[in-house]
Amino acid sequence: MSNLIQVESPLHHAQLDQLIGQSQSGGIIFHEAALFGHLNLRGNADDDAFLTGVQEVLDVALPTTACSSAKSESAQIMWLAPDEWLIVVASGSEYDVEEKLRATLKGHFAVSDISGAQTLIELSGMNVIDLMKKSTGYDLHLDSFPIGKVVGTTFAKAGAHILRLSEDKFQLVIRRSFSDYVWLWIQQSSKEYGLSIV
Amino acid sequence: MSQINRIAASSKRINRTRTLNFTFNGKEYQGFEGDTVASALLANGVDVIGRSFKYSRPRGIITSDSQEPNAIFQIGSSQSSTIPNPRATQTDLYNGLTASSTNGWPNVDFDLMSTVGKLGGSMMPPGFYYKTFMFPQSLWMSYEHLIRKGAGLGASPTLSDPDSYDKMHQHCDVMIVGGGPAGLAAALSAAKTGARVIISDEQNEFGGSLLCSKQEINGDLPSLWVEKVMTQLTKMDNVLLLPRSTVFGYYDHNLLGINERRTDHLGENQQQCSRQRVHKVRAKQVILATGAHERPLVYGNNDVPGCMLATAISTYINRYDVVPGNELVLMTTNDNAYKAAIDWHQAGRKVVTIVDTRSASNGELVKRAKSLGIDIIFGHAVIEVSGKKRVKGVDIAPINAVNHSVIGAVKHLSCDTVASSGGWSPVVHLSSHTGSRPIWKEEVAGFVPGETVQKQHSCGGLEGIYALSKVLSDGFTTGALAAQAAGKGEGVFEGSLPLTNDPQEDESMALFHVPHSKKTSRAPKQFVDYQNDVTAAGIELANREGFESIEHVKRYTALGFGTDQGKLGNINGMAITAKSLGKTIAETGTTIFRPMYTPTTFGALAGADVKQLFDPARFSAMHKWHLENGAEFEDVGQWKRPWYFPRPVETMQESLERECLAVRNDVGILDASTLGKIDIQGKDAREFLNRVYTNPWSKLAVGKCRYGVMCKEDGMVFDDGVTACINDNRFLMTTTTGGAAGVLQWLELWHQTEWPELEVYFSTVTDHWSTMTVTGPKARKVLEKVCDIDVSNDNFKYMDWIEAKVAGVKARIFRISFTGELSFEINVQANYGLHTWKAVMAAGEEFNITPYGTETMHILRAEKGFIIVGQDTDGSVTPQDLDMNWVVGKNKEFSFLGKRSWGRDDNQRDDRKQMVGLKPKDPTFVLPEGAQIVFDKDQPIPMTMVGHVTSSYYSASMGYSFALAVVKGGINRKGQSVFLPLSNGTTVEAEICSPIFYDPKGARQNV
Amino acid sequence: MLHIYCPYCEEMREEEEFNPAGQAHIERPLQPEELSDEQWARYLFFRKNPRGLHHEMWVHAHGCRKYFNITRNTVTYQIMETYKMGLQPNITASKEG
Amino acid sequence: MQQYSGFGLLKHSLSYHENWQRVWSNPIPKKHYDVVIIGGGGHGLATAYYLAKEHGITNIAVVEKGYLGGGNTARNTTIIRSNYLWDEASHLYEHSLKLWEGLAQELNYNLMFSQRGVLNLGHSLQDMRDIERRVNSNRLNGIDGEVLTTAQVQEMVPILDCSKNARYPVMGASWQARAGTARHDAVAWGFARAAEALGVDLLQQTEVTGIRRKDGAVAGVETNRGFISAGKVGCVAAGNSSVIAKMVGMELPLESHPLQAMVSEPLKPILDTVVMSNHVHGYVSQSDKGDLVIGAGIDGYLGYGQRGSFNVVEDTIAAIIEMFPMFSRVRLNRAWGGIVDTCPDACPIISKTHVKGLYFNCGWGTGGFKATPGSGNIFAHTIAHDQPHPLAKPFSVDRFTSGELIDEHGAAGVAH
Ligand SMILES: Cc1cc2nc3c(=O)[nH]c(=O)nc-3n(C[C@H](O)[C@H](O)[C@H](O)COP(=O)(O)OP(=O)(O)OC[C@H]3O[C@@H](n4cnc5c(N)ncnc54)[C@H](O)[C@@H]3O)c2cc1C
Ligand SMILES: NC(=O)c1ccc[n+]([C@@H]2O[C@H](COP(=O)([O-])OP(=O)(O)OC[C@H]3O[C@@H](n4cnc5c(N)ncnc54)[C@H](O)[C@@H]3O)[C@@H](O)[C@H]2O)c1
Ligand SMILES: Cc1cc2nc3c(=O)[nH]c(=O)nc-3n(C[C@H](O)[C@H](O)[C@H](O)COP(=O)(O)O)c2cc1C
Ligand SMILES: [Zn+2]
Repeated sequence: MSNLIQVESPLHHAQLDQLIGQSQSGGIIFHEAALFGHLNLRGNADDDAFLTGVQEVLDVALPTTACSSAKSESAQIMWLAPDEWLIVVASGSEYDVEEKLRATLKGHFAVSDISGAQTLIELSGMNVIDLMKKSTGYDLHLDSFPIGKVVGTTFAKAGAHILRLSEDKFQLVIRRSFSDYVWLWIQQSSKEYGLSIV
Repeated sequence: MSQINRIAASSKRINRTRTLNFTFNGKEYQGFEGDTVASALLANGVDVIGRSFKYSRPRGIITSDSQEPNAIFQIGSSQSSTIPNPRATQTDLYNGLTASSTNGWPNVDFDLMSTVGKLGGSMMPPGFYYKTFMFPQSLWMSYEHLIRKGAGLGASPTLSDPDSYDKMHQHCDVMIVGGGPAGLAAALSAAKTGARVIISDEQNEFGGSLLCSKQEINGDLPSLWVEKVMTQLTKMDNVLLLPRSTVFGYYDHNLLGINERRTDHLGENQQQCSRQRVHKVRAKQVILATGAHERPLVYGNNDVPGCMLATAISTYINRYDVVPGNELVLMTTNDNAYKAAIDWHQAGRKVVTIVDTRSASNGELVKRAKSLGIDIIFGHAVIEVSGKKRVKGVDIAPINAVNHSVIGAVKHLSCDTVASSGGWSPVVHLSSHTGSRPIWKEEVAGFVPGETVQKQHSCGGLEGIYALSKVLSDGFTTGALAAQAAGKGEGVFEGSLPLTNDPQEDESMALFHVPHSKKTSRAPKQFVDYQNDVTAAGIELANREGFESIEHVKRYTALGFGTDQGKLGNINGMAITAKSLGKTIAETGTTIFRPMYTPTTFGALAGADVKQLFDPARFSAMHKWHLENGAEFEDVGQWKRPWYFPRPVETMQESLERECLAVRNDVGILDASTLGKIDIQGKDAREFLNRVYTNPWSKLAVGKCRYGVMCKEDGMVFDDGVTACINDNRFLMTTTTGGAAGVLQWLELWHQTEWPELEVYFSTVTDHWSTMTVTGPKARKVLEKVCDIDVSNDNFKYMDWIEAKVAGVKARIFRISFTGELSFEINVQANYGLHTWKAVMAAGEEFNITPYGTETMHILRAEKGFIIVGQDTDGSVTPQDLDMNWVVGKNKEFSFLGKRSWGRDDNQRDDRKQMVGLKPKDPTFVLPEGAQIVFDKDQPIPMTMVGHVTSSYYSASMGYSFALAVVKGGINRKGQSVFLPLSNGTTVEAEICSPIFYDPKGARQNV
Repeated sequence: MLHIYCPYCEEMREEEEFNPAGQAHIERPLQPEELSDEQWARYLFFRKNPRGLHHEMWVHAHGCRKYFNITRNTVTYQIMETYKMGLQPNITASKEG
Repeated sequence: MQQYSGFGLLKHSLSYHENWQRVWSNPIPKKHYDVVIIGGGGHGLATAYYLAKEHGITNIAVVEKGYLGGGNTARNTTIIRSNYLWDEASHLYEHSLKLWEGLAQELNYNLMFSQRGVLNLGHSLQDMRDIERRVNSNRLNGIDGEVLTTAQVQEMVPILDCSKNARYPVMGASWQARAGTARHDAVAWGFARAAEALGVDLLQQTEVTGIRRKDGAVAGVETNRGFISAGKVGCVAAGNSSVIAKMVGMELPLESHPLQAMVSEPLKPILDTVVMSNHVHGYVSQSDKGDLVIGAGIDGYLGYGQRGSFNVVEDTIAAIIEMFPMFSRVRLNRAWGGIVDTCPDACPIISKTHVKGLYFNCGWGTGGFKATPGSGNIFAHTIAHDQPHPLAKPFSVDRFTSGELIDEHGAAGVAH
């Protein structure tokens, strides 16, 4: 038995690595930010101890405003619900972070490692708004969807959390079992613009 | 020149440098870029374009827009690209277009059915079908078969659509429907506030009625003003312009559905992008600027080709440089329609006369017509047209509209074209879609939008405002107000209004039905709704028979049922009804306008959600392996699960037997990743489980697993699964594959709404874990090879779970068994799922490890009497019915979900259907699943059924067939015989037995 | 298609993100065993089902997964208010008229 | 009643159709009726007809707030079948189907009852088990039915996509040959005409606004045209049943939801049977006029607006294309909605109430058109005898208390 441990992201089967760079001119630029550590955190946002505890571990205040996000050197945090957050950390560090959170937090809270459950997709490019308009009913205008905002909504027929990274760059959190569907959808919807994989 | 009706170039919309060839009914014609199919046919002097549905009368083009009832074609060159029923007036011409009529056999000029129509016509009043073909009932199917032969307009494609479709979600402050003067003014004024504006128009370019008008704006042709506005709007990046885009539906909370036709005008096979796109617009404010439709007049033989709407005449002349005839008679109730005669005259063709139904008018247009030397006869009407395939002449007569009579001598005039105008009907369709009823406005003699709860405005023709200067100022004002309501601007339009002189117009006459010297019932047919051959006489007959509600009239006569949805005829029909019942039009009211405004392509409505994207297909991390290893798949919910793994030349049964035996004798492996998994954390997790499961959880120790059953409050089983105690505050619940989302929402429901005081959180971890079941007597041997800890029975007992490394990967292993064999359920983080699976496969090779699918899993569990919720249960089964009293907590403090319902009378019956096993008398015979069970095989039909087979298989390991079933009172009937009358007429016997067939003591899983 | 304000996400979202969850303010009896079968049936199955104002639950299934209440007119489909679980409506049929 | 026939048509054509009799009149409400039926839909009109015909009660008014047959009767996809899962339901619907088979002659009105057969497709192994179970049960109940393989389905409906690469391939179907469709309006009109001929007053534009009681028994109905006294009152108001129930302080186990249907533009004949699929959720038949008549699923929220959400239309059309890819270029002409009164067990309520002389017939939800004659027939019996008709017994509202539900959700999913 080989000792090499094969780790495979949800989109592994799409063989994205072989597609990288094949098309340069696409109006849609697609990137799978594969294999990050994902933690689901539940807790009471009115509990100061909880907030400071999380800040201590993650080095950044927990975003408590609806649909907001925060970022530190080591973690990206997305508001999912008044008592629920997604924490994305470097691959492998999720165990540490989970342990630290458990050690630091008191009272009623929950942490679940969901690193295998989902993947991050980054969509950008000249036509990214067109693609997004095809895929989600959420209003993408900067007034309604400013940079840094994260919304839990639908992406085609899948659920997704969408974070705006810049004016023309979005990050999608997609469930593993839906990732093939989302990939098919993106390929189909980008046909008229061209799709570049990076 | 073949385009005999094309006049000298004046419209900028027709590009004479691009001649387009097309065929209609097999004959070749030419038109120009900018033509519609209708304008090109008229340019070529084609009169008969189809036959009417019921009477098969020759029909010609009547309108130039969405109201067209006759020119409904079959367009497209192949069995896959053909389009049934597009309207020629709304179809842009492209090179190579092929069109044909949808009715008319053997061809439209000579139509056999017309003979039938003529003979049968008088026998086919409304309600005809209801009154005949009743005897005998058995023959109706034959009659129907014949009737259906004549049904339908166009034909469906018979091959799959080569095109694709898509959708876009749009959001805006102000959505404007209609790009006529009102809409354009509103758009400009709203956009200037910085509001996000979308404006759409169904036509291929913006301008609406201005495209066929010559009334000057700022001293120039109106089209120049349109161009200037368009230039401004195009430059603004807060404006989205959607030409060729029909708003087909106005839905609640200001959602509009728009169908943009992206390639239809370019020709077939334009596959570089979607053919059509549906925009779903959520607008803060909506402005409807949909204008008004001209109403035709209803007179004898008004369907003979050459009878047209007055505006259609102006449109064909001014927009397409086509004069659709030589000698025109115009019948009008108003000044505005005089424009058609003036346009005709100025195009150099003869206006025979204008027949004005009013006693007099001194409006400016009337004066202008006079000054051009056009003959005008007041107080008269065209009461009847002569001609069959083209108008040959008209009978005109003086009329009294009030008492609906002809009051003088009838005079015959020769002509080949009759234009008519009975006034205008505001296009209230969209405003009605959300449930608002239009209201009759006497001063405009039309219905206008009524009260609504939507954030909606209307302006221009839709409000019955027709004078251009007023239309424009209304548009500008409404645009500013709507923007303000959306939070943009001050609500006033700042710019200067364009200058335009409205010709002074005298009052119109409200006339909906032209009298004839004969009674309506005996007069020549006066068509109201052309597409369904609805006549004034038919409507009056319906009224006489008691169909008085306008909705009854519609349903009895088919008024408004056609593909134009009564745009052309509805108001006339309603007015005729009102008159015949002695009511006002306001009292009679309208029928309900509903989506679609104009017909909308199925493909566009489905968008990209077709074929493999119809519904998401969900896959586990090991899917690729399954594919490579030849799995057949089963759909379970949205998941694709391996069903079985056939080897070359194996039948399915052979595969199943091989897989089963491998598990019973050696070791098998199943991908169980699709099971729902919920991470439950918090100090009250245990209590929560006590409340939602039927069995108790208070004593489940850390490191242990337990099977649980969930019931709805009605006491019926709805999910089951194993839950493991991770620590005192943490449990991992598993659910059925199909039930995963539902169970999570169920838990949240109870927590959020009833028991928020319980400290517990739920998170789905279904996708996080890849789960593989390694099962069979050699399972431990396999696991030992890849696992870093001692998995002996001493160290790792049945119903325990442990953390360990498998193939170098952190794993949770559960010693639970759904097969009855020694089993290990290995869970690893899904990114390592495939790796681990492969490692286990490699380790198991020497032990004949065999991948198996859901079908084998079903057989193995059934041998053990384990149920599958949804297969062995159906929403009417309690745990007691399943003989699973052991899973019901007797001493739980909290009255857990479902418990109370078991106390009801029906649950106390001892003849409830209960889960049992069945052994067929013939041990090789597999009972069909779904077979019904009776106690007495000799009873007559209807039989008393006492249960049915829920699961049934041949067991390779036991060597006989067996089944699970529910049987009335079955638990106490073990050993008795039951009978199963099968669909092939035979009846088989089986014996009721325990549902646990294999290893009843459970020894094998415990080793 | 409704446009619904989620009081937790604090903004309007499309109906497709939500699931309707029936009549609001139905409390589970504390002692089910003490209820008669009639009373239990009433809790289980019998509903107001009004033509007009209705207080109903929805869940933001594709958003924050939270249940909340809305007051909606079942004829015009107008939503008059949205309020969090545990709160009482401001607009009721009696107050409206 | 004027007799209708082909010969009559010929005769009337000679007098330019000027002498056809009215099919119903517009009577002034009488002060008192023996029975008042609330709701002039198919079920209400059938109830009145059978009361008059079979029970000799002719002093009856049908009170309809709008126009006759304008509720769900005007809005349904007209599918008629009797292959229900549970005995109680299948006996009820089969009773109805048998009545359909002779109804045109009985009413002297061609209802265009077309026994073109109904296919219920299965797309999963569980679908096929459920189909097998239902068809077996039907056969033993004396109801025709067959389970078809994919190949047989393909042969019967060549245009159906039966390929394996469909997202949800067709695995087979149930087939009921005697099932089919009928012309919905004609059903209401036929019953109305026949009822009026037996002396029933049809009061249109008459809305019941209250129910008056005396000593715990019903005394009559308040309407927008005044009080009408009545010995017995039968409520057959479909989607509005809860509104009527509230008038006597009663709640019912009902929810009223929007259910939509839609039609394409008319097409040349292309589909000869009714095809239904619960799994992909769409069903379709082609009317005698040529339009594809398509049914959707209900909206999950309550709705009395007779319209539903657009996304349901989108999903339904996508499902139709999934089954019939060739319809992609066909165009949708009109979509509308009805208000369906759904019961927790997807079965109707035919019941006496705690108010003496007040009866309810409701909860037919998405599937009551097929039951029109049967429902009227047994409800008439129930009213006339103040005792449930044997077929109506299991459908009493008491079943929600006893727990004796007839859960048609199980195998039928939606019961169109
Ligand atoms: C879109 C759709 C598709 C359907 N498809 C099918 C199908 O394919 N097959 C099938 O079998 N069934 C189908 N159904 C169900 C079927 O239409 C109904 O179950 C059936 O028509 C009910 O008939 P009814 O006479 O009880 O109700 P309705 O026809 O609705 O009649 C009830 C009447 O009561 C009147 N009323 C209500 N309140 C009052 C009051 N206060 N005073 C006076 N009158 C009142 C209403 O105006 C209405 O006319 C469908 C329903 C819909 C909406
Ligand atoms: N004097 C009269 O009697 C009289 C009568 C009627 C109209 N008019 C003229 O009509 C004009 C009224 O202007 P207006 O702007 O109100 O109407 P308009 O008819 O000029 O424009 C309406 C536009 O709306 C579009 N439209 C309608 N329904 C649509 C839908 N569902 N989706 C997309 N587009 C749709 C039409 O294609 C059309 O272009 C004036 O210019 C007036 O002179 C005069
Ligand atoms: C079986 C059936 C077929 C129908 N066919 C058509 C049709 O061909 N054209 C049409 O406009 N409407 C058709 N309708 C719909 C009616 O126009 C109408 O929308 C429906 O009866 C609901 O009434 P409402 O829209 O007035 O509320 C049909 C309705 C039914 C039930
Ligand atoms: Zn939310």
